[in-house]
Amino acid sequence: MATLQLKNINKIYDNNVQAVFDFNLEIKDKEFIVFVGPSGCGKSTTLRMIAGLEDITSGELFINEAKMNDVLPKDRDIAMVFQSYALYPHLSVYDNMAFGLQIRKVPKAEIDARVRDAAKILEITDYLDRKPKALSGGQRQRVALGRAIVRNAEVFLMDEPLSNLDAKLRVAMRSEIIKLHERVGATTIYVTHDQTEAMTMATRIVVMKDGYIQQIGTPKEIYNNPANMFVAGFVGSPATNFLHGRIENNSFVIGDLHMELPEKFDSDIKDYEGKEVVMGIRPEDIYSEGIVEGTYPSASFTFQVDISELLGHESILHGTFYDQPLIAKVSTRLGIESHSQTKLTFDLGKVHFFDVDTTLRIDK
Amino acid sequence: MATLQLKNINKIYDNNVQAVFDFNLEIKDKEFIVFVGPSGCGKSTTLRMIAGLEDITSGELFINEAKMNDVLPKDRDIAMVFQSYALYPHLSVYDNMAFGLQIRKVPKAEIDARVRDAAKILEITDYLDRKPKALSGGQRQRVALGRAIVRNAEVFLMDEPLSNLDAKLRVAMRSEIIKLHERVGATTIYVTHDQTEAMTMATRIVVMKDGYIQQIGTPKEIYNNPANMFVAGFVGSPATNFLHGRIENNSFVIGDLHMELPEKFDSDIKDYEGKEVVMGIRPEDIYSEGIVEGTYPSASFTFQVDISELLGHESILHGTFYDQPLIAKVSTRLGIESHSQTKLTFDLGKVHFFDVDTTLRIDK
Amino acid sequence: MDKKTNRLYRIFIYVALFTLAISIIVPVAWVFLASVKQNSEFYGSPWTMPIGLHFQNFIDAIDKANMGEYFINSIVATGLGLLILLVVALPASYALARFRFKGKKIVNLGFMSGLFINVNYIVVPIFLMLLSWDKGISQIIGQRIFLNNIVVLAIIYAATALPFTIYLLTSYFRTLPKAYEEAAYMDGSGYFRTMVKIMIPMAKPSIITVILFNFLSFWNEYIIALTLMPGASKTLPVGLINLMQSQKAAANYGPMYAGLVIVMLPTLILYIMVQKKLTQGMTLGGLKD
Amino acid sequence: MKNKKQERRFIWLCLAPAIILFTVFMVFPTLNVFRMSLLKWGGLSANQEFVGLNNFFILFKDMNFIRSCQNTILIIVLVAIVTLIFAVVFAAILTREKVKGENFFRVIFYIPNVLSVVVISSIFSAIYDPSNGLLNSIIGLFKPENWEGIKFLGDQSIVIYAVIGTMIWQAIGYYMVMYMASMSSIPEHLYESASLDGANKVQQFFKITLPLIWGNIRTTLTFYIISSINLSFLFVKVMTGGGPNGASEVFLSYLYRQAYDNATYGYGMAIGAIVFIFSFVLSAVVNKITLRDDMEF
Amino acid sequence: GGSGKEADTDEKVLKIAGLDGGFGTGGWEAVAKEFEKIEGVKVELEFEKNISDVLRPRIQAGEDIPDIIYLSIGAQGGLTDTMVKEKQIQPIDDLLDMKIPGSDVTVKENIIPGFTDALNLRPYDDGKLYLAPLNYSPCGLFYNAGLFAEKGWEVPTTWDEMFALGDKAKAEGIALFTYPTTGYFDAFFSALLNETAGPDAYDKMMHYDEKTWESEDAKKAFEIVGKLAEYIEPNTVAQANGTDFTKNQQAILDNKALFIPNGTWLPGEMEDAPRAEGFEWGMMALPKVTADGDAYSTTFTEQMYIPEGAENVDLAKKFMAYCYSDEAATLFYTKGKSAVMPTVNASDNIKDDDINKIFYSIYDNGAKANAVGFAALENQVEGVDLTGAEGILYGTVNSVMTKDKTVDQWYDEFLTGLKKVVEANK
Ligand SMILES: Nc1ncnc2c1ncn2[C@@H]1O[C@H](COP(=O)(O)OP(=O)(O)OP(=O)(O)O)[C@@H](O)[C@H]1O
Ligand SMILES: Nc1ncnc2c1ncn2[C@@H]1O[C@H](COP(=O)(O)OP(=O)(O)OP(=O)(O)O)[C@@H](O)[C@H]1O
Ligand SMILES: [Mg+2]
Ligand SMILES: [Mg+2]
Repeated sequence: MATLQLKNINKIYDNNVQAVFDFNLEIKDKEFIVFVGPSGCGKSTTLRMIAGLEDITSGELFINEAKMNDVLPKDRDIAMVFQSYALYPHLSVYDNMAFGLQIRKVPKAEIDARVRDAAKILEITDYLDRKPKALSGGQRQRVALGRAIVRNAEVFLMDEPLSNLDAKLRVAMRSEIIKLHERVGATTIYVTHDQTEAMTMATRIVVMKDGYIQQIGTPKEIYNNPANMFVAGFVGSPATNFLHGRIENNSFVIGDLHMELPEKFDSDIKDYEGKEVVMGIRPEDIYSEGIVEGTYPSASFTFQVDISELLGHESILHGTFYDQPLIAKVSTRLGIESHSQTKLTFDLGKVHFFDVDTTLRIDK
Repeated sequence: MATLQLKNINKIYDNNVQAVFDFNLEIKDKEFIVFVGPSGCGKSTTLRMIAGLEDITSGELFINEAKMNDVLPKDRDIAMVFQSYALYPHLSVYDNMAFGLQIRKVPKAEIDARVRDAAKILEITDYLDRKPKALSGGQRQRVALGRAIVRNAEVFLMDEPLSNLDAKLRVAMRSEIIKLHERVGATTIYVTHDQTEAMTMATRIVVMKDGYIQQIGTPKEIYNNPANMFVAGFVGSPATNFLHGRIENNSFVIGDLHMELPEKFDSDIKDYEGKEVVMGIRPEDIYSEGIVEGTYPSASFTFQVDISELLGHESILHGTFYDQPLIAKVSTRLGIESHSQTKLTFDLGKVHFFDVDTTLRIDK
Repeated sequence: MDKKTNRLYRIFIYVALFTLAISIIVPVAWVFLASVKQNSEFYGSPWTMPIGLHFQNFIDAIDKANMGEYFINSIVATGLGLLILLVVALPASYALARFRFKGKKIVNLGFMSGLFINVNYIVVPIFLMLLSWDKGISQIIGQRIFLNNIVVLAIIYAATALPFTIYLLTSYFRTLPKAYEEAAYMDGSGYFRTMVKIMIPMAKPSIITVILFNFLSFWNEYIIALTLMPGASKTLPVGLINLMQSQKAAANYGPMYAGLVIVMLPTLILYIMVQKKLTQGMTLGGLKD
Repeated sequence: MKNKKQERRFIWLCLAPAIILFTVFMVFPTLNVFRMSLLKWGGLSANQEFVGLNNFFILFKDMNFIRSCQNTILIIVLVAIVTLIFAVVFAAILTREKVKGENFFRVIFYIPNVLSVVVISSIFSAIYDPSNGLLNSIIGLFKPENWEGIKFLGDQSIVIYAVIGTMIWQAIGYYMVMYMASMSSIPEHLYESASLDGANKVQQFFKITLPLIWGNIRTTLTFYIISSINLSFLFVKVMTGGGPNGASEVFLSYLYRQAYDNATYGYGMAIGAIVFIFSFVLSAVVNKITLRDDMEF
Repeated sequence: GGSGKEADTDEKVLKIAGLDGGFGTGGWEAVAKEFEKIEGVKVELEFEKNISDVLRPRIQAGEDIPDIIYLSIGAQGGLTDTMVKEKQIQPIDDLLDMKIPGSDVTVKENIIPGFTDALNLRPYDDGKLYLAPLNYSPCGLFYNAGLFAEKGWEVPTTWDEMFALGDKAKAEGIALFTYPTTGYFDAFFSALLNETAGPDAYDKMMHYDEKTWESEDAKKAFEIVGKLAEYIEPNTVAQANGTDFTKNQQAILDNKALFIPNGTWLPGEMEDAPRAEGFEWGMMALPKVTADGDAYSTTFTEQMYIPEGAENVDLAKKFMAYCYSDEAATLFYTKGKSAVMPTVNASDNIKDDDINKIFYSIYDNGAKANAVGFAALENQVEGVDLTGAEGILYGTVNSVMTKDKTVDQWYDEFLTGLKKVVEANK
C-alpha cells in the first residue's frame, strides 16, 4: 500500500554524533525490509526518521512519492513497535492497544474485535486489564507489538519486536507477522538481531554498519554473495572464517596447502595473481564427512580441534589452521571431541575472495 | 564464592497473581545456572526475589547457608543486570558503571581501571561520557551489563543481558561472560531466551513454565532427556515434533506405519501396550539422506513437503504426517523444494515417548 | 490541507501566548513606569507616561526602608530557611512517598492537615511559645536567644513551609519508577545513599519548584518576621512598610513602587536563572518499558 | 525482602526532623488556636471565659459569616477552575511546543507571581478604575458615547469577580511552573508513540499529558483551596477592604474583622478553626473525587 | 502584668510606642528630647506605620509593654479599640491635676475646656479619664472655595439649600457629594445626629439607648444620608477602599464633586495632587437641619494612653502632662505636620497665612463642636459589628449609596444590631 524512498539521508544528533550517513533506499509496495547491523549502527535512528520522530538532518524522505520530511508523525499513517516499548503506563493493556484505534474513531465493536484478536495471537488475553507495570518483560514487548498490529497502517516499523521472547513464542510470532504482512500487505521495515528472522522474513535485507549501508539484497544474495568482508562476517553464525593466503596459478595458497580453485573464479582472480587475498568460508561449508572430499581433494587437511562445542545436533569445532583461527560446524553424530584431530575439507564451491585493502568481494 | 538455596519459594503479587510456585533449587558455589522458560513464566520474579527486590511470599532463601529473606538487597553482595536496564538517567555511562564501586569505597584509580576495562570489553569506550538517553538500545544494554561486571560480587544475576545485541556481539559477550565467570568464579544465575546461550553457558539449566519448575539438569540432560513434553518441546528449535500413536508389540504405530523400536525402550513401554502415547522427535533427527535408513528401515516414509524454508545451510521442511504436523530439518544441499515429495527416516534411537495424560517422559 | 490545520493551531498558540503576555506586560510595565514617576503624577489618570525618569525614588526607597541592613537579613532568613527546609523536607517526603510503614497514614494526615493551618493566626501562639522559652533560657544562661534571632526565624519559616513542601515533593517522588532504586540497592547502595545520590537528583524539577516557591514566600513574608523579630533588626518586607501610605498622610507613591520593584527583583532573577532547569526531564532513557 | 528494622530506622530518621519541627511550630500553636476558639475573649486581657462551642453556634447563624463563606467558596471554585485550565494549557504549550521566545514567555508569565499584593492591587486599581481604567477604556471602545464605566469595585454583584480576576491573573504563572515541572518528567517516547498512533496535539494533551500529571493536578487542587483562602484575604484587604458593605468579605478578612476590629478574638479563632476544618474536609473530598490509580512512569 | 526585666539599669527609660501616621514623628522626637532634658530620663520612641501589628502580640504576652501608646481609637488594626473594650488601659484621672513639668500650670488649666469630657476618653461610665486627647482637628465638609466663587454659588447652610445646590450642580455635571471611605462617616454622622436629635439625645444614643435611636429625630439623620445617594459622585463607592480613596478626594480637586467629609489633614494629604484652576480649600460645618437649628462640626482628636502592664506609670503621666505644655504644643505643630494640641494656646501656633487658620476658626464662625465615640461595652457581641468603620452603622452607607439597600433597611438593620448589643450588655 505504500512505497518509500530515502534519498541521501543523513542524521546528526544534537551532540554532533552522526548516526546515519548518506542513506539511500527505495522500498516497493508490500516489501518486507529487514535492517540488520551491529548495535549502534543506526537502525533505530533510520526507523525513527521514517516515522518522523527524529528530524532528518539532510536528505529526503518520500512515502508514496510525497515528500514527508516535514509531515507530522501522526499524518504518516505508520505503526511502529518501539525498541523500548513506550507503553502508556496509565492505560491498561487493552487501552494501550485500543488507543490508536480510538484516536482514529474506529467503531467500538471493531476496536474490541481487533484488540481481542491481536491479544489472542500474542497470547496476552489474560492480561488485558493489567497495567504495563504488572507485566513481565516479554509480555510488555508483546503489548508493544500488539499496539502496532491492531492498526491497519500503510507502513509498519518494527524495532526488534521479538527480542525478549522465548524461541518458541518467537517462532510463532514470526509466522504471525508474516501472515499479517501477507494479509494486510503493508510495507514493513523490521529491525532484528536474529538472523533466522532476517533470513526467513525479509524480501530484502539492508545491512548497516557505523551508519553506512553495506549491502542491500535478498536474503539469498546477502548470504551467498556478501558484498564485502563485513557482510560475510556479520551474516551467519558462527561467523564466516577469513583466511589470508595468496593466489598462485588459479590456486589459493596457505602455508603448504595449494587449493585448486574451481573454474568460475578464473577470470576474477586473474588480477590478484601472486597477491595476498582473503578467503571467506562459512563454518558450515567445512565438512568432516566425505561429502565434498571427492570434488575438492586439494582442499582437505587435518585439523587440530582445540574445543568442540556441543550444540545439540551440531558441534562447533574451534582450532587454528596455519596459525589462523578457524571454526567449523559439523554433525554431532561424528562425535569429534576437544583436543582431537580430524580430517576436514573446504567446500571450494562456496568460498569467496576478498580484497585485503578494500575488503570488497573479488569474485562475481 | 557463594552457594544458594531456594526452599519452597512462592511469590504472589499484590494483585493476587501467583508468579512462582514452590520453587526449590540448590545452587553450588561457582555454578552457572540458566533459567529458561516461556515469557511470563516467573524467571525475572525469581531473580528479583533472590536479589531482595521482591518480598518472598513464602519459603526460604539461603545464601552461603545464611537465611536471606530479611536481608537488605545491598547487604547480599549481588550484582544484577536488569531486564529493563534501569540505568541511572542522570549519570553518565561512566558514572553508571562506577556507582557501585564508589559506594564500596574502591580507590579511584581502581574504579577507573575497572570501568575502562569493562567498557573496552563491551565496546562502549566511546560512550563513557554520554547519558543513557543518547545511546542506542544495544548500547544501553551493554551499559547495564557493564554496571554488573565491574563489581566483584558473590552472586551475579543476569536477566536477558544480551537480548538486544547482534549475533556477533552476542557471541563475543557470551564468551566474555564465560571468561569472567571462570576468572571470578561468582555464582551466576542467567536468564535467556537464546537456546545457544543456555546450552553453551550453563552448568545447569532450570526450565520453568507458569511459575513451576519443569526440569533441572545439565544442558545435555535437558536436551537429550527432557522430563516431559513441555521441556522437549521448549528446548531446541524448531521444536520437537510430537506424534500421537499407539504402542503395539514394541512398535510405535501411526496409521499404517509400524516402527520397530530399539530394544532400550522395551521395559519402559511395556505398560503402554495397546495404549496411545506421544512420540517426540526433533526435526534434526529426521533424515532425508540414507544415513539411518539402514538402521531403522521401518521408520522410513514418504513425506509431502508443503513448505521448504531455506535457512542458509539447512532447510526446514513443513508438512503433515498422517494428519499430524511434522517438521524436519535437512541439509540445504539436497535441494528439496516446497510442494515436492521426499523420503525421510526417523532416527528411532533419538526419540522419546510421553504419557498422553501426564505428559511425562515414559522412557528412562 | 493538514498543513492548514497545523498552521491554524500554531496561530492559535501564538495568539494565546501573546494575549496573556500582553495582559501581563502592560500592567507590569505600568509598575516599572510608576517607580520612576514623581508623586504628583499619581493622581489623575494612571495611564499617563512619566514626565521624566525620577530615579530619586529608588534612592529614597533604599534609604527609607533601610534596605541595606534589611536586605542582608532577608537573604539570611530566606537562604537559611530554604536550606533547613530542603534538608528536613526531602528525606521526609522521600520516606513518605516510597515506603510503606506503620503510622504512615497518620503522618501523612498530619502533614496534610498542616497545609490548612494559616500562619496568620498561629503566629501569635508561636510568639508566646518562643517568649516562654526565652524566659526559661534566660534564667539558665542569662540571655534570650529565641526572639529577635534570624536563625530561629529561618527555622520557623522552614517549619511553616514543611506541609506544602512535603506534599509537593511526595507527590512527585511517587511518580519516579522503582527500578532506579532497585538498581541502586543492587549496586550496594543503602537507603540513605540511594535517596541522596539517585532519587533526589531525579526529583530536580520539583525541587526547583519548591525552592522557587518557598524563596518567594520567605522573601515576601511579613507577619512572622514582624512578630518574631520585634527588635530593630528587620527583614525587607517589614521594612518596606515604611514606604507604604499611612493614614491621613500624603502618600509617597514613587518610592513605594520603587521599593516594591527592588524587592521583587531577586525573586525574578532567581526564576530566570533556574527556569530552564525546571523542564529538564531527569528520568529519560534509563528504562525499557 | 527488606530488613524491616533497618528500613524502619531509616524511615523514622528521615521523618523525625520534619515531625519535630512541624509539631513544635505548627501543631502546638494550632491546638492553641483551637483552645482559644472555645473562649469568649477580646484577645488582650486575662479576662477569658470558657464558653464551649458557643462561638460556633453563633457562627452558623451569623449571616455575615455565611456571606464570607459563599464568597470564599465562589473564589475557590472559580479561581481553581480558570487558573487550572489556563495554567495547564500554557504549561503544555511551553513544555511541549517549540515556540519562538519560549524563555521570554516563561519569564513573563511568572512575573505576576513575584509581585507583591500591594503592587497587584494598585495595578488592578488602575485597570478597574471606573473612569479611566484600562478595562473600561477597552469596553468603552465598543460602547456608545455616553457609556458609563463599570464600577468593578463598587458594584456589589461584580466586586467579587473583580477580586477573582485579579487572583487568577496572579496565580497562572505559579501553577504553570508547577505543571511545567511535572510535565517535563513525562517520557518523550510516550508522545512519540501517541503521535504515531495518530494522536494530534490536542489528543496527546488529553490522553497523555493530562493523565500523567493527574497526580500533580490533584496536589495543586489542594493548593488552590488553601491559597484561595489565604490570598483572597490579602487581596480583599488591600483592594476592597471587604466592601462595599461586606460584599467581598472572605473567610480570613472576616476573621480579622471579628478578632481585631470587633474585639471578639475567641470568635475570630472559632472562624479560624472552621476555616481549617472546612478547607481540610473540602480538599479531602476533592482528593477522593479525583482519585485515579497512582502513576509512575 | 509585666515582669521586672531590665531592673538593673539605673537610668529610667520611658517607652513610647505610637503610630507613624499623618502627623509624622518629628513632633514626638522633639518633645521627647525636651522631656529628656527636663527630667533627666531616657525616652525610647517606637513609631511604626503598622504599630498595631507590632504591639498586639506583646500586649497579649504581657511582655515589653510600652509606657505610653499613641494610637487612636478607630485606627487600622483596632488595637486601641480592643484595649478599651478589654479594659487594658490605666486610668489617668490624676493627670489633669498634675503640674505641667517646667511650669506652674496644671494640665487641666492648659487644656481647652470640654476636651477631656468626650465619651471616648471616659468610656466606662465610672467618671474616670482613661485616654488623653491630642492632635485635635475639626471635621466638616471640604470644598473648592474657588469653584464657588467662580460659579457664584453660596455655601449652603441648611440641608435644603444643600440639596438645591446639588440639583444646580448636577446640571453642570458636578456631583454634590462624595466621601473617601465609610470610615469618615463616624465624624459626619455623629455631627448629623447632634443636629437632628440634639446633644442630650446624642449622648443617650452613644450610650446605646434603644428608645432614642428609635425616635424620628434619629431616623432623620439616616434619611438625610439616604437622600445624599441621589447626589453622590458615581464612582465614589467603587473607590471607597484603602487603595482608591484618594481618588474620591481627588474628585473635589477636579471639580467632579462639591463636598467631601474630612478632617484638617486633607490638604496636607493631597498636597502633591494636581488641581483645578483657581482651586482653593474651603471647609464648612454640616448644614443645619432647619434654618434655626445648630450646625455641628465634629472635633476629631487622637488619643494616647498608658496600657496595663506599663512599668513607669508615673513617669508616663509626667510625660503626658508635658505634652500639654505650650512648648510641646509648639513643637508638635512645627516639628510634626501641623498637629494641633487641644491646649488653650495651641492655635496661636497657627500663623495667619496658614491654611489651617480657616479650618480651626470654624467654631468661631458659629458651628458647635461635638465629639465622636460610643461608650465602651461590657460585652462585645460576636458577629455584630455595630459601630466599626465597616460595621452596620457606617459600612452600610455604601449599600445605601449604590441603592442596594434602602434607608429603611439600613435603619432596621441597625436597630436589630443594636438590640443584640443591648441584650448582651444587660
Ligand atoms: N508487578 C507485578 N504485579 C503483578 N504481576 C506481575 C508483576 N510482575 C510480573 N507479574 C506477572 O508475573 C508473571 C511472571 O513474571 P516474570 O516477570 O517473572 O516473567 P519472566 O519469566 O521474567 O518473563 P519474560 O521472559 O517475559 O521477562 C507474569 O505473568 C507477569 O504478568
Ligand atoms: N539521542 C541521541 N543522541 C545522540 N546520539 C544518539 C542518540 N540516539 C542514538 N545515538 C547514537 O547514534 C548511533 C545509532 O543509534 P541507533 O539507536 O540508531 O542504533 P541501533 O542501530 O538501533 O542500535 P541497537 O541495535 O543497539 O539498538 C549510536 O551510536 C548511538 O550512540
Ligand atoms: Mg536500536
Ligand atoms: Mg523477565
